[in-house]
Amino acid sequence: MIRVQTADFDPGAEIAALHARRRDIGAVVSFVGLVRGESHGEALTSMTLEHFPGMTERELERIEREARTRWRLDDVVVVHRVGELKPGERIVLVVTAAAHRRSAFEAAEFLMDYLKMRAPFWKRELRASGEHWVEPRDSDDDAAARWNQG
Amino acid sequence: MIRVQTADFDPGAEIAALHARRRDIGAVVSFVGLVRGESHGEALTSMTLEHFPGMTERELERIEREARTRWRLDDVVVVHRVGELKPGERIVLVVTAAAHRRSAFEAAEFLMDYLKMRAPFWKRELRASGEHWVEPRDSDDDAAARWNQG
Amino acid sequence: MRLLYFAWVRQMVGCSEEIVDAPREAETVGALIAWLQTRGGGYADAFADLKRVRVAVNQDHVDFGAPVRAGDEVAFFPPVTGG
Amino acid sequence: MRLLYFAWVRQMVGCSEEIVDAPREAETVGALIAWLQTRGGGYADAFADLKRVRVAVNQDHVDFGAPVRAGDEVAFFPPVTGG
Repeated sequence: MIRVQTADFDPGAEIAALHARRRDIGAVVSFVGLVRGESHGEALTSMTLEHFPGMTERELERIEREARTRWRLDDVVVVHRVGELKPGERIVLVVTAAAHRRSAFEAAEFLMDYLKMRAPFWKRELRASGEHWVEPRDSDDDAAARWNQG
Repeated sequence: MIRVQTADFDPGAEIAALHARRRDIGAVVSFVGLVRGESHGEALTSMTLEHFPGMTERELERIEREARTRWRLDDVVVVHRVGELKPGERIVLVVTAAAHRRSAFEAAEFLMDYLKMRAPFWKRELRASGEHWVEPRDSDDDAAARWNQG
Repeated sequence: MRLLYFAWVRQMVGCSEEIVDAPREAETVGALIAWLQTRGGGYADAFADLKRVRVAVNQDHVDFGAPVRAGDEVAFFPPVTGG
Repeated sequence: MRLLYFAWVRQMVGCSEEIVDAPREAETVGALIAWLQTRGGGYADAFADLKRVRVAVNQDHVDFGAPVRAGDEVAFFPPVTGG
């Protein structure tokens, strides 16, 4: 299940909803991404997330489908916020549920790596020196690439 | 921070507490382990967790220290329950917080792998056929061993 | 053909969405970009360094060799930075 | 010397904790186990398959070659299965 929204989300509620009334799930892994208060050595005032409505949801659904093909997952939740966020605020949530922990861990990491590489979001930072579009980190492409090796 | 307790825990509250009032954390990864309703093809009535009071806390603290040596972590929480648990109940929680996601993911997986190999807990299952002590899975030793390679 | 622009590509071009009649020769993403560059101003700036530009046709990531046709929706944007 | 037993080792031995005066020769975990085996009954059962037994001395995991001394706390248990 994927959602793109301006509102905040509740990681505990999402985790609990995933395994409520189920008895087949042994492992739930979650990732929460947060806005850090500093960037390029400057204090961050705010971060604004722009996205491509429609394509974003399609890409996230594709990534979820790909994860479900690679691992046997009981459930997947991806929530990504857009709009203006302050330091300390939540940006993204990924939750994976599986019978065993290895699948849940790997799938959560895969979802984040692919989301960072493929989902059409763009971050703009407001710092003391002005507005700056966030540049992608090479390590994000590397992170996604490793899932296609051996 | 490590805790061994009979009471349930609240993953959302633990995650939120870790990054509340902080602006340096970019990634929080959590793992929740749950009691599954089936074991060896039989319905599970309950699972009882026995532990070695004192040594359990010491081992968990050692494992946390080891994780903090290997990765730059902003915070770590490990909560493990003991006593009788029903299918669907939470058993264990690991939460890691770091500036970047790779460290948080790896450290959480490491903590679970080592906890499973070293922390003195023992599971006893009550199933239709009677009481059974859970046998360790070889894959758990393998999982821990991989952290000492290359 | 409907063109969409996001992030700094949008800011440089100065608009987020437009309908264009691309010339017949603009049969690939690369040829379409070459034509947009000839429009000068913000377009020339936005497409000055093509290593920094990504493209989606009808909401699928594609490379510059991908075909484009009348009626397609073509989106131009920087490398994504979500998560 | 204080001996602790956990899980099925405890059930087989029939007690969770005891103070013993081990003989002088029981200078290692292995020698201590050999002495416990001579006590028969539940001890012989619990220590019948040593591949299935783990040991901690003063709350540190150790192998069977580790030394034990009067005053030590020695715990016997199956491979752990937490998490």
